[in-house]
Order: sequence, then structure tokens, then C-alpha cells
Amino acid sequence: MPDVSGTKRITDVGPHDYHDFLHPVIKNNYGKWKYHEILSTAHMVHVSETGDKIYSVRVGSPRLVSGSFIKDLCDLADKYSEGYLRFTTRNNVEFLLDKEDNIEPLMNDIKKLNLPLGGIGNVVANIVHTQGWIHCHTAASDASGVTKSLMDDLYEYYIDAKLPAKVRIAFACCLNMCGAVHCSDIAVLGIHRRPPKLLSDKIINLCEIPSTIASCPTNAIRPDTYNGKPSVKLIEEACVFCGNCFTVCPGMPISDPLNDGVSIWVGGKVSNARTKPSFSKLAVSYLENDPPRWPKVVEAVKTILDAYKNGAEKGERVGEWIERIGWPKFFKITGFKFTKYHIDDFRLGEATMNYSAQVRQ
Amino acid sequence: MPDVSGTKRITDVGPHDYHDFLHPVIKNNYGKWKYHEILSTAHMVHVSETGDKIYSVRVGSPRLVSGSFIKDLCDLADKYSEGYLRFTTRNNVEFLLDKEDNIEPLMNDIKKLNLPLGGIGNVVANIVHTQGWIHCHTAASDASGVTKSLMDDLYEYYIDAKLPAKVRIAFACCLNMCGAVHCSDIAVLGIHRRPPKLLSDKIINLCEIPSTIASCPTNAIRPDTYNGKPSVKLIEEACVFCGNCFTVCPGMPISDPLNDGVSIWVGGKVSNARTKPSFSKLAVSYLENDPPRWPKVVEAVKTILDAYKNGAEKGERVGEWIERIGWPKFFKITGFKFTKYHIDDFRLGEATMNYSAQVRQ
Amino acid sequence: MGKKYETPLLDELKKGKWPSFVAEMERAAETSEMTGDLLGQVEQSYKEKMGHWKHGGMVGVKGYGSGIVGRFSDLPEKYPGVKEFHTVRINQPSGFFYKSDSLRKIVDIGEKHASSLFNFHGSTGDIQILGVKTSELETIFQQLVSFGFDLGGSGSALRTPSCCVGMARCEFANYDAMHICYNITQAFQDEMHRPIFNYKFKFKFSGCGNDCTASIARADMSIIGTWKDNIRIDQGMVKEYAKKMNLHKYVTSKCPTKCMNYSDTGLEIDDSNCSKCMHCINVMPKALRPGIKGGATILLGSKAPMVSGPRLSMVLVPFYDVAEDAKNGYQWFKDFVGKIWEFWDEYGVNRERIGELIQRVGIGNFLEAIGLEPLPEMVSSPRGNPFVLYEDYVEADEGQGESPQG
Amino acid sequence: MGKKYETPLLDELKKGKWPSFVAEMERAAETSEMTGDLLGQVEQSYKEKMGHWKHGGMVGVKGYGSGIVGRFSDLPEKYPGVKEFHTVRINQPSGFFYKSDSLRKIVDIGEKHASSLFNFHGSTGDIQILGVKTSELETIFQQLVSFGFDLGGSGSALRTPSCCVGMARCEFANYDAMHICYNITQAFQDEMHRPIFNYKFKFKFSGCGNDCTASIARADMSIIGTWKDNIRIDQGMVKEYAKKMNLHKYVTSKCPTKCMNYSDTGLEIDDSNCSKCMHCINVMPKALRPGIKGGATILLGSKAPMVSGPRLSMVLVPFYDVAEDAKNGYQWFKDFVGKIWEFWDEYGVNRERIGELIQRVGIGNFLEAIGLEPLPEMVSSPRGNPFVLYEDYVEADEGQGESPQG
Amino acid sequence: MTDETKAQLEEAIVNLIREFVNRKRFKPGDVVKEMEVKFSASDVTKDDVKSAIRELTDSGRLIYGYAGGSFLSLPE
Ligand code: SRM
Ligand code: SRM
Ligand code: SRM
Ligand code: SRM
Ligand code: SF4
Ligand code: SF4
Ligand code: SF4
Ligand code: SF4
Ligand code: SF4
Ligand code: SF4
Ligand code: SF4
Ligand code: SF4
Repeated sequence: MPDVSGTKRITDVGPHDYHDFLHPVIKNNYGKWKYHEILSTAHMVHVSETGDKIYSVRVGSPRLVSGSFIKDLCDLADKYSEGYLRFTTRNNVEFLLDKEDNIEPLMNDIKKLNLPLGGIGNVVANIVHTQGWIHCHTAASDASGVTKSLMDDLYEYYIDAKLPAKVRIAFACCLNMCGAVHCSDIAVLGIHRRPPKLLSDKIINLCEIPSTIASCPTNAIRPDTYNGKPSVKLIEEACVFCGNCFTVCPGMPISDPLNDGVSIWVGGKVSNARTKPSFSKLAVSYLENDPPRWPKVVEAVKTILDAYKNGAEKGERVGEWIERIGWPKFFKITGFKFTKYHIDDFRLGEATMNYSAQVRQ
Repeated sequence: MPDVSGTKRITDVGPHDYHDFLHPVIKNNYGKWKYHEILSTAHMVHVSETGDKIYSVRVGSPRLVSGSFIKDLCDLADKYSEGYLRFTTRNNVEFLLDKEDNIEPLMNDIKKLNLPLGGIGNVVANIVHTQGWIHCHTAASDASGVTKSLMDDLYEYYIDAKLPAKVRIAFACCLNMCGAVHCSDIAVLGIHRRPPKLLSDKIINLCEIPSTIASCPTNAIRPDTYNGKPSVKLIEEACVFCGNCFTVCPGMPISDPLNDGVSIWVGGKVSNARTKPSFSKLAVSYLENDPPRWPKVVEAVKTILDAYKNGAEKGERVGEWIERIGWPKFFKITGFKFTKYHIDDFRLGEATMNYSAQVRQ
Repeated sequence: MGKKYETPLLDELKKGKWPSFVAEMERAAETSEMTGDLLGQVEQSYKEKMGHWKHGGMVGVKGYGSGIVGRFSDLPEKYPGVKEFHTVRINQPSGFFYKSDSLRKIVDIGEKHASSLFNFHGSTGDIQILGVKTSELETIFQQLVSFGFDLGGSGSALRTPSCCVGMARCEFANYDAMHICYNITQAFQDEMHRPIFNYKFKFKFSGCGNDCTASIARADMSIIGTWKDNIRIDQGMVKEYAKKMNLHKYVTSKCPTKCMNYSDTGLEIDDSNCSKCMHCINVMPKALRPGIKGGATILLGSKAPMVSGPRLSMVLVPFYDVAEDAKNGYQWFKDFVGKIWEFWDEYGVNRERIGELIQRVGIGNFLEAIGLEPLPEMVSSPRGNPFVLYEDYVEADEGQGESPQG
Repeated sequence: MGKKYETPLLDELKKGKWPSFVAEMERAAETSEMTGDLLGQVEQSYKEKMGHWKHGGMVGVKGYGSGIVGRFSDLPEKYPGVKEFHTVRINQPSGFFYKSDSLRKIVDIGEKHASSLFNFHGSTGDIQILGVKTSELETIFQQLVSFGFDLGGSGSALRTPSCCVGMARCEFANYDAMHICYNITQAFQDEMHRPIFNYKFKFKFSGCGNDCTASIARADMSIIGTWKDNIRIDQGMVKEYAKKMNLHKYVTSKCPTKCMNYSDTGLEIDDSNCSKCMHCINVMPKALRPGIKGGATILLGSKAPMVSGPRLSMVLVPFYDVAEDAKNGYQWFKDFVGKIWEFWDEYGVNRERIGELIQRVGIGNFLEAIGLEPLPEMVSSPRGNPFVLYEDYVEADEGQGESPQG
Repeated sequence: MTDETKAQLEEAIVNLIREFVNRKRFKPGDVVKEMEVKFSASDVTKDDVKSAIRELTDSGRLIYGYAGGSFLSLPE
């Protein structure tokens, strides 16, 4: 690079000023939007107080993309929206058009690229997911593979609005949950089921012992010595396989191909509409990893989605539907087994018991 | 007593068989009641599938009564209900009549005794209360005195059904809560505000040290020695003045006339109707003891009751009303000050934060 | 016997419309000198704003470890009448039903051998005779037993179970609360009178979800009526109610499960979704009745705040067929309670109530120990955190295995 | 560049209608040899059902302590192309808006100096360039800076704040989320690039309660739009909606505060009781609009489960007048955040997020430290247990006093 | 802060890291707290320490490391 070494380095310029990236119609109507209308699952129009309109065409993306993919998008943007486009908070792509006439040709071009048009309204939205085996060291499952397998199967729900309300699915490959797994309508979570191994040589050299001990949610890690140096020991019966110790201490690897897999969670949401935001709750406590297409995971998610589609009233999110029919019925109609793992025995778990005689018989 | 000493003592006979105490109409229609009708706040009729009817006339009682009081009741029962009567779970008296004609004369006689007729329907029910200074060693306030002062003032609400729904008031003189204080529409609770004194001589002789330590909810009591014997010390900053240590250890008296008093709680319920049972929540964190008539307590309860009466919809219990209008408004209209004491910082307290953007502005 | 002390503060509490406990104390003082001294001591408490009772004290009747609450004044010289002022707790009859003759006998005892003061009733349900001297305890006990009454509980023992009026006078009762209450109180006399528990244990029986004994807040085991079949609807009467009130606003929209619908064709209830909350029935008792397949939900664990905060009872057995078990002398119930007490005995510590114990050891383990399946009815929702203590895993090349601790 | 390895398992993931990340990897492999090796290693992971990345690793650009996630293969001999395969995190522009020219420049960097693989976007919001060798880091950084992009956060530092599309394209936005997001991102560059916190800190800005950035679940500080005045109602349009749907069933009865009423005279809202949940507006966007006195509620503390369980953010400031503060360069907000960070700095421990710290030290103490009044808006309900740590008391003959720690 | 104190401060920071190498990881926050104590006599502020750290990292005398949390370390 010509302008670098030796000279004073430029730092802390921060993100690019978004003003440069706003379509003129957006600039002119910033803060003046009056209402929107969803025209299809793939496009909507926002109408301004000034009468101006902006059309958004939404396209699905696998998120992990090549440079060529982005360049394809740029080409389309140059052709139909003066180069302007945006991404959504769930990794969809939105082209912003001021000319209604451009919509159809754009959509046709998108179809030619075999990209999915959809994602607006009462659909299964694009899955928020994480790195998995592609890039992360603590993954108990792959992220992109599960996501792809699911979206292939749920494709019809992305391009058509067949559901009672929005369904947000998320995937995280470990309990760090680098996604909104803990508050999603349906969530898939990579899990371990065996305690970490203790590689004492590594532990004494690479790990800060106090942080390692503090990392354990159940206090299963206790101080110890090894070869005269501070180390740790493990109360295996107390381990909940969270992998947090491995995050801070490379000497405690926890992956175990035989026992790693995923659990499935339901009924979380983040919006404040109607009901308060809420956590996803455990539905299926364990499914083994079965790459490349994770049929068991796909089936479980499909089971939930079908039950929801058949049972929910219009406008009810997954969690709202389950609350109305009750958890016993949810387990009954999905056929998932309710076990002691489903009963929260962690810190605030007590707050989740049924302290009432309100029981469906 | 003639039949006692020397001979084999009779024990474990248990409670008297209730069958002996059932009015014949009740016996004949046991389990066959079809519906009831509330005829006034003081009487109701239950109608059986057989067509039989039983009338119940309800009378208020201070619960702490003399033998003469009970004999008065017995006289009335003998006169009007073949000697049959019962008490309710809230210490009211019920005369059970099969003859409608007896109702009025009975009521007249009750009035002559200056006893209150009422307590049925949407009233302030009789206050469930405890022993107080009359009989208990840990009382932070008196029970009967506060109850009497309140009921005098709320008399109209006992004899007339002027409220949107039932209002259950309870009083307990210390945190042991020998009443349903923790789940009442309105509750008055005797409290201390200073740590116990450590009478070390008593502690080492009269107290079991491990139980004393275990009795503390905040772990403020720690092992110590005194004159070479096992004793305890106190982390005063951690004490929440609960008095549980005094219950197990006479060497830790906690009463302090200057700082004892009561707190006021609202919005609890135990019925499963509509909403789940719920705890009473802190409304007023401290009012000083002002015997003999506790005007401040009476005023605070009255304030709640008035606000409730004016604000609630028909059928809403106090807690249901507050949930609908929101706690901020409750504090606003009652004028009670919301303080950090109102924010739950105890064990499951975290579960009570507002984890949503649902906020009335 | 005249007034022994000036009681200007207490006198204030004789004013007002509500019957006065001070007046009652004065009436009692007419027959018992002790009570005169009580008035004096309480007046002093009112002046000083503090109680004047000593900490506890060991008293009781021979062979029993409970039923008496010992109480001694800390001013015995000044008020000799309250030097010893114990309470005798007496098992109330099921449903608090009495005939005047029995009541008079109890009153008689209190007037002759105690302060003439009573609680009808104590918060747990007992009849309480206040102000008993140690020397009178045995006499009182013997007299009570002679006409079929017995002491209640105190200390680390079972407390007198209590129940609502139930089938005796309530059309909502889904099982015979008075009968089972009486039966198990008799069956567990030993557990009530000879303290062997870690702490107290309370039963309360309510015939329906209205829970008129407040069992869900005040009993270690709460037995609350429910039903399995459909709410019985009298559509004609529903129409009558509809004339007088907005059924939508006051009935259907308040249904917690939103399983009701009212329209011109009448009231429809999706009973499979009804959680038996009682609301609709409460509001329209002439039109709606619980189903006929009655029974009870058994809940466990409520108690006052000490030590870990107040508790409500949680669902343990969604449906208990009480009538069926009655045929067998409630044997299933007694065995069930037995298992719980055994667990409590084995794992509980001193002064630990069952609700606290369960939470300490984990509900999963508790259920396993007493042989109950985990059920979604037990929770308001499944866990929201991923810290699951999995016990199943696969060993290399071995297929599904069990953990060492499993 | 042809196929380097057989990838039969991954090939399965090229089938199906959803765009395939495997296909994308193969496309990337056309311009970057590294990516060919990535395919090989991932195929092996699919076979063995486990990842093949080593634990962390120290890499970064000079002077910055964050923005790069170091990643090393544990099979470097077998797959030399992924021996070093770091991620470069890049601050996305507010609202994820782009013009094609800038995007092309970023792509260009990734194709020339890395694996040609990208995340648009990472879960926190950054653009991510995957597969960067240590030697390329400085070059990439310099190039980014040259056209006005910069690195994001990682490690114990601020993360790139993110926001919803807000006023740029959403009629529901109650404040200018994109503007404040950009402003504070610029203001806190130092905190993002030079880790000095106990752990990570995230901001997310959503223009209304729909919270399209999921801020309440995923940001230490969640800034969510709200309004103070009345919902703007177009009664004519309400009538139009009423023709198409049952307003009672789908709108008013789902209002969480039951503050709406629809009748022949139109829609009435008791705005003083409206909790700004957005539901009614969502359902009838042509008839209803938020009020004009917009602002935001500030909430604190959400995060993923480690160590003490997942958290949502809780209300801290019910109403923050964003527009007013904007006039001042958001100085109030910056000071406010500063106080919180100071508190965190002083009392927090290593790897303790702010939400965990507050609960550990007690919300009351936290509020006192940062100078906020306790408000009922902060809680869903006041405390239900009586264990209150009273700090006020009276000394004998002295009147109201303060406790030593008070 | 004088230039002299500044140099001393930077020196002290590097020494601290060196002294505990392989024994304790110093988060920048830890360093700030250590230095505030050590230089309490010469009114060194938190910001002074922060800018010293910045100078050290900008010049490459110290680098940032990461292991579950960020810390300061000597260049390899
Ligand atoms: C584009 C995007 C914002 C952005 O800055 O990128 C967006 C845009 C809109 N959202 Fe959203 N939401 C976006 C993520 C979210 C999220 C966050 C998430 O899913 O991770 C949520 C919270 C989800 C949750 O609760 O779990 C979200 C909850 C909503 C809701 C509330 C839904 C509910 O009833 O709970 C509405 C209202 C509605 O749909 O009726 C909403 C409404 C809207 C509207 C109609 C707002 C408007 O007037 O423009 C926009 C089109 C809706 C649509 O896609 O159907 N938006 N919206 C995000 C698109 C994500 C995507 O590509 O799928
Ligand atoms: C007599 C008594 C039972 C007994 O065995 O002694 C009783 C009797 C009746 N209760 Fe009760 N309840 C009795 C204590 C309770 C309690 C316990 C308590 O207050 O400590 C509760 C729970 C209160 C709570 O939730 O905090 C209770 C909650 C109810 C409810 C539910 C009210 C609600 O909507 O939450 C009903 C239904 C109703 O009133 O519509 C009910 C209904 C009834 C009915 C109508 C049942 C019937 O058909 O006979 C009876 C007359 C009602 C009345 O008094 O207005 N009863 N009822 C108790 C009278 C107490 C008293 O003297 O005031
Ligand atoms: C008499 C009575 C209050 C009343 O005025 O009615 C009462 C009085 C006492 N209770 Fe109670 N409790 C009484 C019902 C209750 C209830 C209510 C209930 O049973 O429905 C509760 C709350 C429910 C529960 O069990 O949790 C109750 C919770 C306590 C506790 C706290 C127990 C706990 O686990 O937190 C204590 C403390 C203890 O046992 O050491 C206690 C202790 C006491 C003692 C024995 C004081 C002590 O530390 O030794 C009191 C004796 C007072 C006296 O001088 O007579 N009392 N106590 C009630 C018993 C009368 C009866 O047998 O009918
Ligand atoms: C790249 C990304 C996932 C993705 O595929 O998009 C990611 C990847 C990692 N996260 Fe994350 N997190 C990412 C967003 C999140 C989110 C979501 C969010 O920000 O909205 C969360 C949950 C919200 C939160 O902050 O709590 C999240 C919670 C974690 C945690 C748990 C933190 C906690 O307090 O519980 C860790 C563990 C840690 O920091 O040591 C973690 C750690 C990691 C590490 C650095 C693994 C590690 O232990 O060192 C991962 C590096 C993977 C890699 O190889 O690149 N990541 N991480 C996301 C960042 C991209 C970006 O900058 O835009
Ligand atoms: S969820 Fe876990 S495995 Fe997946 S990217 Fe985040 S830290 Fe890595
Ligand atoms: S995996 Fe989690 S629970 Fe197990 S020892 Fe490590 S930190 Fe503790
Ligand atoms: S509440 Fe406390 S003071 Fe009152 S009777 Fe019960 S134990 Fe005694
Ligand atoms: S009064 Fe309660 S909190 Fe205080 S020391 Fe005694 S047991 Fe502990
Ligand atoms: S609990 Fe039910 S059955 Fe018992 S008295 Fe109350 S309303 Fe009747
Ligand atoms: S009993 Fe309760 S849940 Fe059942 S239908 Fe009636 S109101 Fe609904
Ligand atoms: S959060 Fe609100 S303002 Fe922002 S995009 Fe979503 S709906 Fe619009
Ligand atoms: S915004 Fe929500 S709370 Fe307010 S009126 Fe509409 S539905 Fe009700």
C-alpha cells in the first residue's frame, strides 16, 4: 500500500457516513414517511407525507457470501436503483426503487440469479445464524448447514405469507448464542453433553486460573495444583456442558462428536407488540448432529411450524399461541417428550413453576 | 378432674366428627347444592337439586372473643337454627337456617348485640390477623388494635357491597406472617428496622449456633466465639431486620419501639379466578406505630381502597386493577413514594424487572 | 371483678362500630382475673409501643410435643396474672361446623381453667384457648378429650389440616373436602402430636379453584378441587344473565384461556382448553356448573417468607381422583404423602419446609424420588436457559449409555 | 482454480432452493485459493462432526486491540490455506445502507487480500471479511480507512452500535436512530478500538417498540423509540379497516393495557394508559400513527446466557428526549453512558457484563451511583418479599437519622 | 503531567507487564488501576494512563492480546 508505512497512520475514522448511501427519495423524505403497504412478500411501498413513494424489493441471502454475490447485487442496484441498496437486520437484501416500473424487471433479474424473493410479512424470515464449523472454535454444530437445510425446507414459507404471524428462526452453534436464539419464535442451539477434558499441561501454561474458575455457571470448576502449579479440577456431576471454561481456557476442550448436537427452543420474541418480549423455551432437549442435511432438526422445526400454522389464530406469534393453548397441549400435539430437563432448575428457575390451580384437565 | 390420674390416658382422638355438627338440611343435601343467591351482604341462600334451601346469615367477629361472646352466639343458634352454626375461614360467624322466616328475627337479635351483619359479596371481608402484643413475643406491632381501627373505618364496606370485587385485608405482626399477608388485596405487616441486639451471654447458653446462623436470609450472621464459647457476630449492613434469628435464638432480641412499625402491601390474591394467585407487593415501605388507633395506617389503607373503588372496573380485584392501569399510575394516584426499597433485590427479585419497552409515558 | 388498671389507650379501641376486642377482654376479665392483668400489660405495650412477652418457653401435656404455645410475661411481678399465659390449640371440626352444646363445653373450659379468652379461630384453623397456666394444661386436655376434641399442632409437627365448607354448603365443591380433611387428620394424629418432622407441615383442602381456605398460599400441601369433563351449561339461564350484563366484557373476555365464545346461538366453551379457573361459573352460578367428574389438583410448597422468601404452592399432581381414592380410605393419598415426608425426612434440614427443600435439591430429583413423571402442567413454561444437566450420553462405539450418576 | 478436494457431503448442501453457502464458497474459491482449503477442512468437519479450528490466537492491527478475530486451523499441514484464517470486522454504515461503489471496494479488498468470503452482516452488525492472513491485516485496514471505513469491535471493548432503518424508510420511527447511532459510534471510537472494559458492550437503536434490531435481547444498552403524546388517529381509515377485519378481535382485545375501545362513534384510546406497544399501529398503519412527541426508552443489560443465564434489557430511563439532546450533540446521552461505564469500571470484574453487575450489586445501589431516581416504570411490579434493607431509622431521642452506610 | 512523569509511566507499564509475563494477564483496566495507585503522588489520571497505553500500543512496544478478554502483552 502506497500511503501507509512510516507516515502517521490514520485511525478511528469510524463507519462511513450513511448520508452518502441514502437514495435521494429517502433523503428528501427522511422522517416524513406516513404509511407503508405490503404489496407482496417480496416488495412493499412506503408513502411519504410529501406524496413520494419508495419501493423496497427484498431478496434472501445466505449471509456467508462470495465477493461475486455482492457484485451481482451491485450490478442490479446500478441497473434499477441508482446503485442504492441496503441489508436488513436479518441479512436480507433490499433494493430501494423510486420507479414502480423497475420492480418487475428487477424481480426477473433476481429470479435469473436464483435468489429468493420474499421475506416480508407473515413469513418465515431469514434465519439469523452464526459461524459454526466454517469459522468458530467452540461450535457444537454447523451453522450454515443447518440453516440451509431448514430454509430449503421452509422455502414456501419465505416466499409466501402462509403463517398466522411472523416466524423468526435463529441458530447458534454454542451456548454463547451469537444470535437471538434466546428470544426467537423457533431456535436451534448447538450443545455439548459431556464435560470438558482437562489438559493440565495446557491449563497451567495457557489459562488464567481465577477467570477459569469464575467462568463456570455451576461452580463445577475448583482450584487445584498440577506439577506444583496452580491448576483446576472438575466436579463432573455439576457440569452443565456450557463450554464457557473452554472460551477462557484452551486447556479445557469440550467438543465430542459422539455427544454434540442441538436442542430446539420455541416461543421467544423481542417485539413489544401485544405481549412483552420473552425467552425461547426448551422444546426438544437433544437431537444428534446428522450432517449434511440434519433431517431430524428439519423435521422437528417443521413439526412446530405445522402445529403452529394449524393451531394459531391470525396475528398470534408462536409463543402467544402456545401460551393460549397451554404447554401441555403443545407437547401433546408435537409429540415432543416433556422431561425433567424441561423444568428450569437454574438460577431463577423457581419463578417458572405453575403456582396456581389453573390446569387444563 | 375425676377420670384422669392413674388410669390410662386417652390420646389422639382427633377433632370431633363434623357429622354431629351438620344441620339436617345440610346432611340431606350434602353434595347436591345446585346454586346460590346472595340476598344481601349478610345473607345468602343455597338451593339444592332436591329443591331444599339453606339460608346463611353472616356476622362479623373480632376473633379474639370472650366466652360470653360465644355463649351469645350459642343462644342465637339455639333460638333460630336448632343450635347449628359455623365459622368461616375468615373468622366470621354463619348461622344456618332452614326457615326463611327466622332470618329477620335473627338479624334483629344480632343487631341488639351490636354485631355487624355483612361480609358477603363485594365487601371488605373480615381482616385475617394475628396475635400482636396480646400474645406474641416477636410482634413489631399490635394485631387486634390495627384490625379494630381499620374495621371501624371500613365498616361501611363490610355491611354494604360498594366495591368492584371482594377485598381481602390481612394483618401480620412480624415477618413470620401468620396470616395470608403475602397474598392479600391489602396487607399490613409489622416490621423492624434495626438489627437484633447480641446478648452474648444468652446466645452462648440458650442458642444453637448452627441454626441461628442458618436462620438468616441474607447470611448476615457469622460464627464467632465469646468467652471461649461458640457464638455469633453480625454483619449489620446485611441485616434485613426479619427477626428470624430471634425466633431461634432468644439472645438476639430485635424489638425497637422507636423504629418498629408497619409496611403496607397490595394486589395479592389466592383465588385462581381469571388471574393466577399472586403475592402482595410493597406499597408503603414504613409507617410508624401510632397506637391506639394507628391513624396513618388507616389513612393509607383508605387511600388504596378509595383509589381502587374509583378506578377499578366491576369484577376486578385490587391487583388486577393495578396491573391494568400500571404501577406508575398506582403510585401517582395514591401519592405513595416509590423508592429503592420497592425494587426487589432479594433472591428471585430479578424476575420482577420491567424487561420490555412497554412503558406508559 | 371491676377494673384493675386504668387503660386509657385501650379504651379508645372500645369506640367505633366494629366489635371491640378490648370490650371482649373486659368481658372475659369478668370471669377471669388473669385477663385483668392482661389488659394492664397490653395497655403498657400500647404506651411503650412494644410487646411484653418473653421468648417462648417449654410447656405441654404429657406425651404430646405440640398443641400448646408457651407464653410468659416479662413483667410477671407487675402483672402476676399473665406470668404464665399459654395457648391451647384445639383441632377444629371440618368446615368449622358446630352445634351449640359442644361450643358451650369448650367455653366452659376456657372460663373455668383459663383467661376466658378464645380465638375462633387461629390462622391455621385451630380453636385457641388463650391464657392457660401450666398447671391447668392436663386438666384442659382431659376435658377436651372427654367430649371428642383434641389438641392441634405446633413445633416441628403436622398442623391441624383445614378445609372449606365444601359439599356441605357449596355447589362448587368438586370433591368432598370435609371428609378427606377429617379422615387424614385422624390418620395423622401421631404426626400432629409427636413432632418428628424437620419443621411444620400444613394441609388445606379447598373444593374448587376459588380456594376459600387460601391453601395455595398457606399450606405445604394444597388440595384444590377441579374437574375433568365439561362445564355444565344451562343456555336458558345464560340468556337470562345476558339480559342483565355484558357477557363479553365480564365473562368471556376475562377467561384466562380465551376458550369461551358467546353469540346468538349461545355460550360455547372449548373445555379442553379451560383451565378450571372458576371465573365464568362464579359470575353465572345459576347458568354454569363445574363438570361431574370432580377431583383435585395437588400442589406443594407454599409458606410464609422465612428464610428464602414467600412461596405459593406449585402443581404436583394435576388430577387426583378423590372419590375413587375415598373408596379405599384415601390410601393412595396417604402413601403419596408418606413418600413426600420420607424424602423430607431424608434430605431436609432443621427448619426447612418442603417447598424450600424441593427447590434446593431440584424438582427433577424430587420427582424421581417420589416416583412422579415430570409434566408440563407443573410449570408455567419450560426452561428458558440452556444450562441443562444432561444425564444421557453415548460412549465411544457403545450406543446410548447412562452417566455414572444417572 | 478447479476443485481441490472431493466434498460429497457439502455437495448435498448445494441442492435445494435456498441460495447455498457451499456454492458461495466455491465461487469464492475461484478467486482465492485459501477458500479451496476451507472447503476441504469443512468437509472433514462434516465427516467427523466436529470443528477444526484452534482456540483463539493473538492477532490485530497496530494500536488497535480489536476488530480482528484470530482463527487458526488445527490441521494446517493438511489445509495450508486455512492455517491463518482471521476475520476482519468492519463498522457497517447506519441502517446497513450502501451505494454499490463502496460495496465494490470492500469486495475488492476481500478478493485481493483474503478468502473472497464475507458476512453481510455479522450478528452484531459488522461487515465481516473472512479468511485473512496475519500479514494482510495492516493492508486491509489501511485500504478500508482510505475510503472511510474502519474496524469494528472485539474483545473487551465496545462493539459496533447498530440501528434499524428508522426514519430513513419507516413511518414508525420515533427518533432518528440512524443519526444517533452514527454520532455515538464516531464518539466512542476509542472505546471500540482499544479494549479497556471488563467485557464487551453493545448498543442497539430501534425506532419503536417493534424493536427490529432485537435490541432488548442483544444489546447491553437498548434504545427503543416511544412517544409522549397521543396516537394519531384517522377515524376514516379506521372505518375502512373495520370493513375488512374484526377490530375487536384483532386490535382492541389484544391491546395489553385494554385502553382502546371501538364503537360506532369510532376508535377511542386512553393514551395515558397506552404502553406504546405498537400493536394497534402495526395492524392499522394507514389509520394510526405514533404521536409526534417522539423519544426513546433506554433499557439496560441484555445478553446471552453466560454465566448467569440469558437476560433481557430492563427499563432505566422511561423517556429520553432524543431530538432535544441531538441539538447538543447527544451530550446528555454520552455523559449518561459515561457514568454507567465508570460504575462498571469501578465495580465490575473481568468478563462481567453490565447487566450481571447491576444484579450483583443491587439496582438500588446502581441507580444511586449513576444518579437516577428509582421509578415504578423500572419494574413489572414492586417487591413481593419483605426482606427490605431499610437504611433510615430513628436514634433514641434524636429524630430521623441515617444509617452508617446510608 | 510532565513529560518526565509520562516517560516514567510508560516505563512502569511495560515493566509491570514484563514482570508478570506468563503469570498474570493485565487487562488495560487493571493497568489503569495499578498505575493510579503507583503514581498517586504525581496526580496521574485515568486518562493519562489510557493515553500512555495508547502511545505504547501505537508504537508497538505493547500489543493487545485476547483470551476470553483483552489484555496487554509484550510483542512476540
Ligand atoms: C427491514 C427491517 C428493519 C431493518 O432495519 O432492517 C424491518 C422492517 C419492518 N418491520 Fe420489523 N423489520 C426487521 C426486523 C425485525 C425484527 C428483528 C428480528 O427479527 O431479528 C423484529 C423483532 C422480531 C421478534 O419480535 O422476535 C421485528 C418486528 C416487527 C414487528 C412486530 C411483530 C410482532 O407482532 O411481534 C412489526 C409489526 C408488524 O409486522 O406488524 C414489524 C414491522 C416492520 C415494518 C412493517 C415497519 C415499516 O413500517 O416499515 C417493516 C417491514 C416488515 C416486514 O419485513 O414484514 N417489525 N422486525 C428488519 C427486517 C428483517 C428481515 O429481513 O426479515
Ligand atoms: C364462607 C367461605 C368458605 C368457608 O369455608 O368458610 C366462602 C364462601 C364462599 N365463597 Fe369464597 N369463601 C370464603 C373464603 C374465601 C377466600 C379465602 C380468604 O379470603 O382468605 C377466598 C380467596 C380470596 C383471594 O383470592 O384472596 C375466596 C374466594 C372466593 C371467590 C373468588 C373471588 C375472585 O374473584 O377472586 C369466589 C367467587 C366469587 O365470589 O365470585 C368465592 C365464592 C364463594 C361462595 C359464593 C361460594 C358458594 O357458592 O357458596 C361463598 C360465599 C361468598 C361470599 O362470602 O361472598 N370465594 N373465598 C369463606 C368466607 C370468608 C369470609 O368470612 O369472608
Ligand atoms: C396463633 C397463630 C396466629 C394467630 O393469631 O392465629 C400463630 C402464632 C404463631 N406463629 Fe404462626 N401462627 C399461626 C398461623 C400461621 C400461619 C397461617 C396458616 O397456618 O395458615 C403462617 C403462615 C403459613 C406458613 O405456615 O408458612 C404462620 C407462620 C409462622 C412462622 C413462619 C413459618 C415459615 O416457614 O416461614 C413462624 C416461625 C416459626 O415457626 O418458627 C410462626 C411462629 C408462630 C409462633 C409460634 C411464634 C414463635 O416464634 O414461636 C406464634 C405464637 C403466637 C402466640 O403467642 O400464640 N408462624 N403461622 C396461628 C396458629 C393458630 C392455629 O393453630 O390455628
Ligand atoms: C461473528 C459473530 C457470529 C456471526 O456469525 O455473526 C460472533 C462470533 C463469535 N462470538 Fe459472539 N459473535 C457475534 C455476535 C454475537 C451476539 C449477537 C449480537 O451481538 O447481537 C451475541 C449475543 C449477545 C451478547 O452480546 O450477549 C454474542 C455472544 C457471544 C459470547 C457470549 C457473551 C456473553 O456475555 O454471554 C461470546 C463469548 C465471549 O465473548 O467470550 C462470544 C464470542 C464469540 C467468538 C469471538 C468466539 C470466542 O470465544 O472467541 C466468535 C468468533 C467466531 C469467529 O470465528 O468469527 N459471542 N456474539 C458475531 C459478531 C459479528 C459482528 O461483529 O457483527
Ligand atoms: S455461537 Fe458459539 S460457536 Fe457459534 S460463532 Fe458464536 S461463539 Fe462461535
Ligand atoms: S463446561 Fe461449563 S459447566 Fe462444565 S465445567 Fe466448563 S464452565 Fe463449568
Ligand atoms: S406474625 Fe409474628 S408476631 Fe404475629 S403471631 Fe405470628 S409469629 Fe407472632
Ligand atoms: S434479623 Fe434477620 S436478617 Fe437480621 S441478622 Fe437476624 S436473621 Fe439475619
Ligand atoms: S373453595 Fe370452592 S368449593 Fe370451597 S367454599 Fe370456596 S367456592 Fe365453595
Ligand atoms: S372456568 Fe375459567 S378457564 Fe374455564 S371457561 Fe370458565 S373462565 Fe374460562
Ligand atoms: S424498529 Fe420500529 S422504527 Fe425501526 S424499522 Fe422496526 S418498525 Fe420501523
Ligand atoms: S400501542 Fe399498544 S398499548 Fe397503545 S393503544 Fe395500541 S395496542 Fe394499546
